Amino acid sequence: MFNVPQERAVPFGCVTPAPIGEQPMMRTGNWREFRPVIDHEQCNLCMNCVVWCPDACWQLSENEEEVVWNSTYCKGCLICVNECSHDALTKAYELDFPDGVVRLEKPF
Amino acid sequence: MAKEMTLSGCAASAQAVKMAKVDVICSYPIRPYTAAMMELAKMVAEGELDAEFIHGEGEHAQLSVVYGASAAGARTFTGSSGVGVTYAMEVYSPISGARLPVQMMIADRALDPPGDFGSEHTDAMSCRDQGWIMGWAESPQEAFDNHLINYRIGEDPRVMLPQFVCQDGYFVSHIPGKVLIPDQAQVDEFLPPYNPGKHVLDPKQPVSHGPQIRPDQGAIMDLQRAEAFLEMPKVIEEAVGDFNRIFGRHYSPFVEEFLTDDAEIVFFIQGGHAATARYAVKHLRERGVKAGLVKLRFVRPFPTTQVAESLAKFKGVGVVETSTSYGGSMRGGNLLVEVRAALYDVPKRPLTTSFMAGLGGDAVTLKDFYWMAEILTNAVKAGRVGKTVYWAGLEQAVA
Amino acid sequence: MAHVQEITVWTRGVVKDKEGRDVANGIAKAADKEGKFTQAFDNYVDLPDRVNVPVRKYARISDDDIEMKYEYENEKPQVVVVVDATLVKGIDVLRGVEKDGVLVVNTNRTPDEILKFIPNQQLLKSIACVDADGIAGESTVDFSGTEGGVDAVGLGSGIAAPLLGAVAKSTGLVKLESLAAVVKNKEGLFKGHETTVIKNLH
Amino acid sequence: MSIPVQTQTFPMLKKLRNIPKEEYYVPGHRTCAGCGPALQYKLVAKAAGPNTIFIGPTGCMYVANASYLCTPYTVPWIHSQITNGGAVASGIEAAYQVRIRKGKWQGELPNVIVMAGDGGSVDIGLQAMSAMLYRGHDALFICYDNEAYANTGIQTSPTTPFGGNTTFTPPGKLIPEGKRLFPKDPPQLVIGGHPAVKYVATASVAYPIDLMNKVRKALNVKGPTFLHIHAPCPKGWKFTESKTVEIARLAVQTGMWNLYEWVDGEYTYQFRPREYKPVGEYLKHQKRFAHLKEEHIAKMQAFVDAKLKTPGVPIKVPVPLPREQQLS
Repeated sequence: MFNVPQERAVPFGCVTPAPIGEQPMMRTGNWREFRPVIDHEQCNLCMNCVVWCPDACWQLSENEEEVVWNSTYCKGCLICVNECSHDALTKAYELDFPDGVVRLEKPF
Repeated sequence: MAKEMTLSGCAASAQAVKMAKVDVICSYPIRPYTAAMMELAKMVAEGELDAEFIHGEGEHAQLSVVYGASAAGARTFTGSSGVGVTYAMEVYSPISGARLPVQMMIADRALDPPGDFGSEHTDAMSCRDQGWIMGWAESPQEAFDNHLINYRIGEDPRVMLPQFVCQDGYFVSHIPGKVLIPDQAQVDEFLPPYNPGKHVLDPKQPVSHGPQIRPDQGAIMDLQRAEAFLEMPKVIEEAVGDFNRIFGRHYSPFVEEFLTDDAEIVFFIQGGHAATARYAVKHLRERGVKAGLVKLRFVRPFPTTQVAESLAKFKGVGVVETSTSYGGSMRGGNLLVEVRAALYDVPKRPLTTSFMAGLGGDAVTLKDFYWMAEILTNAVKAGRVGKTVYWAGLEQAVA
Repeated sequence: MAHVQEITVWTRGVVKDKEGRDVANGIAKAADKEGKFTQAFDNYVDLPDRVNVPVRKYARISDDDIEMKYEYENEKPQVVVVVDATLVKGIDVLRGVEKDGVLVVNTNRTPDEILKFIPNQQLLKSIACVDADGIAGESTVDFSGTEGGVDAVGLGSGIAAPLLGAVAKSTGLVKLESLAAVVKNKEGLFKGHETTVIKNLH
Repeated sequence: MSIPVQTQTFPMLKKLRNIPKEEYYVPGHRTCAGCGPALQYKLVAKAAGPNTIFIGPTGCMYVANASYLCTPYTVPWIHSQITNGGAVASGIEAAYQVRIRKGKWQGELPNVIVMAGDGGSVDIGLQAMSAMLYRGHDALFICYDNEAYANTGIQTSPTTPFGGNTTFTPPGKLIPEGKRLFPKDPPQLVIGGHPAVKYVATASVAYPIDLMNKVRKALNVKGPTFLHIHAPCPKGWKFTESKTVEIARLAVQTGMWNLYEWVDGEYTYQFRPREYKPVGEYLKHQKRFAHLKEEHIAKMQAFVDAKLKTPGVPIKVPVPLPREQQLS
């Protein structure tokens, strides 16, 4: 009877399925002005970056040998750089990297 | 075996809620609905009803507790009166928007100021646009029945909406009447266990309840509820049909007519004062006045078609308002607004006016109805109504 | 209905929020001085802003009443101002531009370096780069002008001033003198105007 | 027939390397870069695990996390009004008690956690929070404290410190200090009058193992528990977003925030420095205090000094009454 455009649709009762692993409807990698860059040689796996990232963008790798950065969601707050216990992290200007483009149509 | 008990409206409500096997109840005291919770508290204390009985810290909390409990898969019950009903206002729309079929009993009470414990429908009527089902009972029996009927309608997967099950404070809530209590097996046949479906809060199938939307999606949330109300008449007819069959009753789903066969003037009314109106109609007929009565059973969804079909048959309709709408288009209550709107597309409309009666808990007596009938009769004679609202007991009977 | 010039300003929440608002307000106020009908406002759906989140500010200029004044977004901007250059990696800043658009970017890099990140540059008539950070130093963080409040700090005391200078030079939307009448940091405004590097694309 | 309700028991965490890898508050939310409340949310969710239901009263942790029809919670989550987090949690807990008892749901009682801001817990949410704690629901009420109504654009709340510049307490000629009142004390409000509560603790995002263990201890208690978590807000406190943890640490080091546990009447303290830094060390990073004069900072230092004599216990030295302050 009614014609609801797809982009305006709301699920029944505004109840949505929970995300799995990440929330792809809210990619936040495009928030960054600076990104953290890791020197794996310097890293002693103190885990400060892992525990203190509000966006869970640092994770220990599967084999537990290094920490891995999530460029799709990192907002560039640089808490990790500030808290790194071994100076393994440095900040770098985003435009110096051709990668990590999260070009969205809308900001969300 | 069904048994007959003499119960107040409050006690009858409690019996119905017990037989609906509710899981979570949230109470807060305010007169005159309190006794319903007193009864339920006794049942829980005696082990007759296995439910969580939570002492809410206020009406706002009552509605919040049942909101959470219903989202977590429980059948729920709460209730209130007067300013308690309006204190909980914030939570009504979140409940209907989340499509949680909680049930709330309202035993009406006038709103402050000052403190007035008499019955008036303004408390509930102020909340009529919050996406809840709403209707009144005339007697303890009808109150008992309405609780079961409303759970069935509200929990129907085509509906999934909360319900205000209303009764007049004191008149219905406090004065005992005969109530037929059915067998539990009959209730179980009529009312299946609550199935919250896929949107229940459950760690085994996680969902997010109520994330924010953009302004352009707000209309869609509204449309969802509006569509449920469009579907609802069908569900109500089915539920009332099943109820009549299983319990041997004769309810009309939306509007009940009394002595209307050749009636020229009718009272249009909802709630407890319909009981007195019936006697008034009988006595008016004894005096040769062709009077009748049309009782509204649901004000939300408003049965537009049924009201129009029913009222179009008469010459004069007097809407008995038991609530206020200060400054409204009819200068009285809201019911005449609805009635006139329902009649707008009828080719031959009856004359309509309204009577403010029973405000603040004022009794509405036979004399009051005779006075209303005189105004209606005069109006029919004159072919016009003098004004859209008359205040019962406070004005001379001139058309 | 008279043609409405739409100007979209892309900025980052909190850290450059006021600066972005100042750009939109500066354009509108200056155009107002020139007798135009104007409007400037935050993109409501982006609020509340969060640190670093991409947000939009809008300005509209017309020779007559703006009949679209209650529409949420600028659907077809002709001028786009990017207050933080890194936004070009994250957002299609030219969304809605039909043709002959002007892109103004706060950066110390050259137009060609920025264009590397603009895949739909055929929509542009020109791109203008100005080192607003270098000229004005720190961005002002202040909430007094948010949510419809009245700004208590003053318009254009930070990087908005040189950016507005770049807008005047590259677009012709408003005159530099009109901007000078509304912007606090006039030196920054003029320096921005003077040092803006424009590249015409066709 | 009534089925007994089983609850979960969590082991304590010892090292950062041993904390669970699984995230239940996943990347993809619209909180500020460097958001303290988001950081504590991640840690709380990690500590609580999958059998958890979160209640999110309105505030930043509703609006920023659940923007535009998506959320970062992999466990069930429900929005509540800012007013009623405690009441909605009560209903959920009660529903699970009765559904498990009646055999309608199988499993250990889920962790029911209210994640309320300072407004949603000790201001407009106080009534619902107090009632939940009083009635003895098996639920954890967390007040993540960012010391203001941040979502609406930084307005004062009862936990905004004296001297805080918010958009409702702007410093001006007549009121140079901005906020004139000293803050409410949330854990003391809870401890002071809720006999069912056996565990209350304060925590800070700067001490993550301590924070997660306090979450687990609270969840291991059968009955209502309360955590007060310090969560710096880069937007509202106006500091560089990389300093969220540093600021939180400085709060503990200056005595502006005290870490303690209250277990059935007994206090224990954590990370008490042998020597406290002056409060100025904490204030100087935050532009919300940039307008303060020396006399204001001295007033704040006196408040902290008094508090530190008996951390956790309501402060004994009289705080000037609001009206007296206005007269001065």
